[in-house]
Amino acid sequence: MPKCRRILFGSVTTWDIDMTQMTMITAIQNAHDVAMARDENVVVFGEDVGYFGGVFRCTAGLQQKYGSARCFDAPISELGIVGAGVGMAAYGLKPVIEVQFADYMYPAYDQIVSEAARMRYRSGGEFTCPMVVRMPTGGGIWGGQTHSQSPEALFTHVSGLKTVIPSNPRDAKGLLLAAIADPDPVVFLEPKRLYNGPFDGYHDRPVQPWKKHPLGEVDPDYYEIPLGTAAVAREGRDLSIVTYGTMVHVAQAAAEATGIDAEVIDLRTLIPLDTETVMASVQKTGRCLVLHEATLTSGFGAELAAQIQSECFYHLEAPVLRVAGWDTPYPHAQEWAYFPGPDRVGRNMKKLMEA
Amino acid sequence: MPKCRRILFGSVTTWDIDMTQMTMITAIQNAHDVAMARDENVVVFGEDVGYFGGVFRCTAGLQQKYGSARCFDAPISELGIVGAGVGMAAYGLKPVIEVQFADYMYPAYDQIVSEAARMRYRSGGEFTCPMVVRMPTGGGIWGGQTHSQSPEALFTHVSGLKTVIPSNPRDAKGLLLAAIADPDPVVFLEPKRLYNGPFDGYHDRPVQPWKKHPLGEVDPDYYEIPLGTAAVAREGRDLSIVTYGTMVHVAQAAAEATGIDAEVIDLRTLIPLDTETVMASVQKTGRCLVLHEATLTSGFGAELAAQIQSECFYHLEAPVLRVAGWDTPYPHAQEWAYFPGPDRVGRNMKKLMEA
Amino acid sequence: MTETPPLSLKVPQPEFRPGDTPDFSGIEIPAAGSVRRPDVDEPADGMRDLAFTIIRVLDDQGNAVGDWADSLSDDEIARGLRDMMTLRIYDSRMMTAQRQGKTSFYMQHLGEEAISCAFQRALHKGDMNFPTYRQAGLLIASGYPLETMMCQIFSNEADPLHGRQLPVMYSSKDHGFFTISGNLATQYIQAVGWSMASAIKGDTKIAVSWIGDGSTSESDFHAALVFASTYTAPVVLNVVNNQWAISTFQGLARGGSHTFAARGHGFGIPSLRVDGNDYLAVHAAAKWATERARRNLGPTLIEHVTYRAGGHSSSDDPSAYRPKSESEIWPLGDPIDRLKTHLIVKGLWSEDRHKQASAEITDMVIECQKRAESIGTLNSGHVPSPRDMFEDVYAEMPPHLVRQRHDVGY
Amino acid sequence: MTETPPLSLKVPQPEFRPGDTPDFSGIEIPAAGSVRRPDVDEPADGMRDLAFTIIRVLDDQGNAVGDWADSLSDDEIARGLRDMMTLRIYDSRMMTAQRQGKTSFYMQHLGEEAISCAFQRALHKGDMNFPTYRQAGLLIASGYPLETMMCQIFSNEADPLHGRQLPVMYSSKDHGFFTISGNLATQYIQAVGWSMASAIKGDTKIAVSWIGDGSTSESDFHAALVFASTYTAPVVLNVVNNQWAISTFQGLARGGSHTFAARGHGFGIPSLRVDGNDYLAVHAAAKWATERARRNLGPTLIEHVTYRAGGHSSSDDPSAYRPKSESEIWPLGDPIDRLKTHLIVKGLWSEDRHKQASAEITDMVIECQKRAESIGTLNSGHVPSPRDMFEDVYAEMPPHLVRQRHDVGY
Ligand SMILES: Cc1ncc(C[n+]2csc(CCOP(=O)(O)OP(=O)(O)O)c2C)c(N)n1
Ligand SMILES: Cc1ncc(C[n+]2csc(CCOP(=O)(O)OP(=O)(O)O)c2C)c(N)n1
Ligand SMILES: [Mg+2]
Ligand SMILES: [Mg+2]
Repeated sequence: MPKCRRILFGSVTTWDIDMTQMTMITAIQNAHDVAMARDENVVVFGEDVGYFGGVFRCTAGLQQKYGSARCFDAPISELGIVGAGVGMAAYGLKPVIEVQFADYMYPAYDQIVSEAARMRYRSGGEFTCPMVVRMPTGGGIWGGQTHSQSPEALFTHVSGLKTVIPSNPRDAKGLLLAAIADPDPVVFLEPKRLYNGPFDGYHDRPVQPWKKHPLGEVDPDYYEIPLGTAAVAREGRDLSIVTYGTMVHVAQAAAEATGIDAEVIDLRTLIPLDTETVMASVQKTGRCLVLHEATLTSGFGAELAAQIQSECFYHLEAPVLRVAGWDTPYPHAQEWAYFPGPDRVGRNMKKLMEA
Repeated sequence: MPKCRRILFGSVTTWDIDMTQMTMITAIQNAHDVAMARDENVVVFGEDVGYFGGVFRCTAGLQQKYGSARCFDAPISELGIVGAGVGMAAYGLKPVIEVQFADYMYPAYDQIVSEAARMRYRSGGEFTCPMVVRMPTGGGIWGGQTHSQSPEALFTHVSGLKTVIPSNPRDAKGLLLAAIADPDPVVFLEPKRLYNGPFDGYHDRPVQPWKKHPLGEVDPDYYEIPLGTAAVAREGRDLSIVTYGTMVHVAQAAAEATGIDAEVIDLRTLIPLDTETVMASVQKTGRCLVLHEATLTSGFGAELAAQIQSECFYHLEAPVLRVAGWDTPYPHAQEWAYFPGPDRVGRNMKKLMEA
Repeated sequence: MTETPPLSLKVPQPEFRPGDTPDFSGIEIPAAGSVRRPDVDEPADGMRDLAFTIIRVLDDQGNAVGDWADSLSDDEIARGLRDMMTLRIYDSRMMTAQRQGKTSFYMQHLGEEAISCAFQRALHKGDMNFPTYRQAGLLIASGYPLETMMCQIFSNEADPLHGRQLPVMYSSKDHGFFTISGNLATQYIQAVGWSMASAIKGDTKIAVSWIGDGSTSESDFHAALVFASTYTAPVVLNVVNNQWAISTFQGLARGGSHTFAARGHGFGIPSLRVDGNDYLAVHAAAKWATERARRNLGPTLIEHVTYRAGGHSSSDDPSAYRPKSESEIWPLGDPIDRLKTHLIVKGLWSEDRHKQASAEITDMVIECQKRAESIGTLNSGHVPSPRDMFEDVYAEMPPHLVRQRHDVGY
Repeated sequence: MTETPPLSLKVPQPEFRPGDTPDFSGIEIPAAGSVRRPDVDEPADGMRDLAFTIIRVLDDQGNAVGDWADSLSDDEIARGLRDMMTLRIYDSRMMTAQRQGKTSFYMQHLGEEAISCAFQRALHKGDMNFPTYRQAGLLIASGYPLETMMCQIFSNEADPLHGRQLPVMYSSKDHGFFTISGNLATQYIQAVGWSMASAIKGDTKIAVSWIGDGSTSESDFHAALVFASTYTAPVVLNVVNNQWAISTFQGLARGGSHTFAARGHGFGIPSLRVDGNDYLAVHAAAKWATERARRNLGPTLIEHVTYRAGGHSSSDDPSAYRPKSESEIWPLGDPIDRLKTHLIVKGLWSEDRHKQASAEITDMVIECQKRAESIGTLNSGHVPSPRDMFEDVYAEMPPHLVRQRHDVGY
């Protein structure tokens, strides 16, 4: 097992610990396991998550280990799953819920927006909703329009919610544990294209596994990465790419391909947003490309661009440029024309450097 | 009856016609009436809209005139109402549906997003969804968090939808008729605080009625205002206020109060957006304030700011400034501290002029 | 292919509209005491009939009769009468306060007082109600201070919800009263989840959920029945059928089923239909259903048959959509009158004592109101500070809200 | 307050898991021909029993017996067999094509062929199905070209959906097949709305809706039952109970009700339960229910009892959650075998003719596949242009999409 420093509550402590190589799936599964072992109020449920361990295997083995009262299958009702979760959270449990695909969260949207997000506020703090709603997000898996969506902006517009999107196994575990520990509802979006390996957007090249990737080395014990802290995935001086999820890898690939020395900011948490890290980078480079896979219009990139032009107005040498999924449903056969891959990103980086 | 030129399909023709004074409610009711009279495929339903004519009276008298097969009450299921509407639209009818408050659209969100908006695309144009979903929006009526929301950004992020918000009776009728004629699903948000009169945000001053307001003069016959065309509500040279709905009136009041010569753009349609009118104004004034009542973060103002900074970068003398509802639920007793009234808008206009 | 005649849309309509003379003689009302009381562990299949009748204890003379009688002592019954009287007087004061502009909005219980007042008396400390806006009797019967309720109505500085919520959207964890949502029906499935949590923890608390006839059409109702049925959840699922949902009559939500209780049969859930204007019947049914839940026998659905005698809310005028006299001729009578008669028949009460009690309660309510109003009303300006508007969005205020609050001057 | 014991959560589990030896002898299967056939205008109350039995026509010897027999001529039955054989062969070719990488995804019907193939034969031109992904038999039985279906599977340039949809999400207005949604259950209420539209217009078309056992838990199922019941909509509401929803067994969705057909009883909707592996029984039930709809008598709910013999989709391996032998010992047999035996018993068919037909159909399917593949497959690159990705978002392309398309180079 490789050795690495322990990341604890965001601060890096000095002692060495054993690291285990994990995929994003095993890291998430492990986060559940660790959380359930230390807190008996953590319960896990959703469609196919019990006996079978989830269609992506993120909850594999938990029912066998913790029993069917703490990890169980649910009827196919996203409304019911989240609604029951709200009630359980109000009781004092910590439900960690899986919505099978983010595309299927809409039936639960009312319970998330009108209930989970509003409970603390409307009850004057008397009732709360410490719940995590996990959902695989994003495309790149030939899933067509109902297995590829990135609905994060529909959560970031909702006061009372926190929204998290990890880009690698180590972050996925630490952020998920922080989300479970959080006293408020957290929407936890898992880029499904990253489940088994980093993905730089070159879909026609051989698939890379997490094995041997440094961020696939994960501390098997409990640790949190605090919500609201971005990471600098790549340091650079020419321009800043502000992004999250799968696109963190695409942005890095585009930087290599173009030779443009981009600084890549991995937001990790969209709400609360680490504006300091973002603004420091853009003020340093003077140019900013905002990148996400979700549909462009009213995507979270709009919020980022609005904030960045406001905070960095006097530093910007060109307008903030957004690169995103088109304003169409996610198509099946034209997936790679839809997906903002390294070529499209690279083209726009050049455009931005020339602006 | 006052006389006025007829607005027909956006172009202003020269003959004089009789105008009738209407409130936004009677203008909307009249639009339904005119549409039902000329097209027997138009059907109207929703909670309390049949016999009673709607809790805001926007469908009063329609059941009596057109029978209960064309205007009827529906069970309290927003999902059912919109879902049945999707089926009817696919059949060839033109459902015009009322969701009693925009705050109650969430149960129908899946049918709107995953179904109405996607039907044409996913069926290769074989099935379509020419449907209008009307909903009263916005606050200022002491309605608290579940009668005051402005969820427009949740629609503008959805490809396949059009989103419309009128600010006066004349537009309300013309836009609603255009929405009904449109071959695709349209979300039609009606600022409920404007139903009975224009509202400049001074809640402690006497209520103004539409009576005698020039935009309360409405052509009683059929006319459309094309979707995707903004209006210049007030011409000005100092700065541009890009806004819609209730805030159009607040922006004008703030211009009068501050003496800052603001140009006020009333978007009327958010998707498709009349970028030409917006950019022309900002390029002229060099300063832009984006204003809406909805929660700031990821609101439609983010999209506007992102586009404006991109298109007008070299014209802007200061960053685009957003003024909006706070990132909290809409409170009851603190309504006027939440509502972006003329004082807050004025304060920010001054800030923008000084930037 | 045989030719078929054209189809036509059937839209259910109430029998009577303004201008009509209503006549409820067609409604079948079983005699008090005529419906059997099954054992709580009887399988659902065997008691299907209980969803198509009306369980009644109080007969027309005021006697308590039949299997469902005798769930309460004389003292408890007297206290029940007092609870209902308090709720009615409280309602009428608050309606007036709303008309006087002291608050923005109010919703009353006129005619439905028995249901929430009686049900609460079958609950234990720790149980949780998931109410709608028309069950304030749960609070009153559990001893929640009237003055605090009024502070919520007035959105004043003593409002425990800090003025954030619309009037009547109370919340009290201590009194087993879950925070009311302005969105209909959402609480129904939450109650099921709450009760599942109790079962997961091996606790003994149960949940009680509430919904109106009209709101049973919402999706959350279905989710609740699915989850309650699948996990045998320790929850009581109440449907308050007060005949109206704003302007639409119950037939629009009920459709082709004869009753709302019948909805339970699709899920194998034992379902009772009870006279909601009969305090004793409601209490007996509540006791039966809560016992089922406590013994881990699973959910029960109860339809409470009543009539919404007042407007939907302070914004509503029901004379626009139903005959005024409907509430007067409603065949199940008035819950307060009926329980009063019962106590008189039993020799425990008299018209004079009733008048006196009414006056005393009125004084007490006025006293509370004075104190609440002295703290503030919505139109007096003594409302919570805008500073408070930014609290409780999250446990800890994130930077962007700190900035926004700063912008307001705090 | 009496002390009650701790509660505990009951989570339903299937009887058999991998490693167990399944045994279905506990399932009660009524004899073919034993269930009566009510008149179509009989009130729902009188036929409650039909939701708790199984309507069967074909007995173990292959005879068609009882009230529900004889809804089809000999020729029609032979055609039915051919439809089912075609679907099965088509499925197996497409599963293989998926494994060969010619497309991304596939879902088969193994064991469930009778349901969609038989139902379609009770429909008229103009009627509309609102299917799920497991009713391709509706298309086959209505004569939709196999080659076009394959073009959809391959997302090639002749795919009528322009490569936009996931494989198997067909759409054909002409063939009464509504565009399939990847979101479960949404179509269920749409079918009700579509049928209401027909009634509003005074037309004669009816709608037929489809849902899986697991998906009945979704909200749209409830909305559909509410609206169908309230407006007496001319729709048939089918539930295909194939025992599994990916890895969860039907008991998890069904909960305490004995059957899915029982769900209709909460709404006063006549509900049938039918042997879904019996082509003749499905057809007879479909005929009965569609006649009810055509005569404006309102909705019917039909539960089709069957077994999903294959994996959920090409991504699924069912041996992870159920015993492999379950499908073999499934007591309702194989629909193709059963109808074949019936035709043989009638002297209209033989093992040899069956083999020959099978070979002919295979040839025909291969012929279609060759033509479809010659146009293109997902991995061949002959897929619709990215240009097409921007079409049909709206009837007319708005300026922002024109700009975006331009960015892609068009
Ligand atoms: C989701 C949602 N839709 C609509 C409304 C508006 N609304 C408030 S009360 C009401 C009627 C409810 O009727 P019912 O369930 O019978 O309860 P009752 O008022 O009779 O007690 C409606 C339609 C709402 N609050 N929430
Ligand atoms: C709203 C939604 N939630 C979840 C899914 C994922 N999903 C696809 S099929 C399926 C199982 C459906 O089972 P059932 O309804 O029994 O149909 P069957 O596959 O057996 O035909 C699930 C959970 C989905 N497509 N849509
Ligand atoms: Mg009611
Ligand atoms: Mg199934």
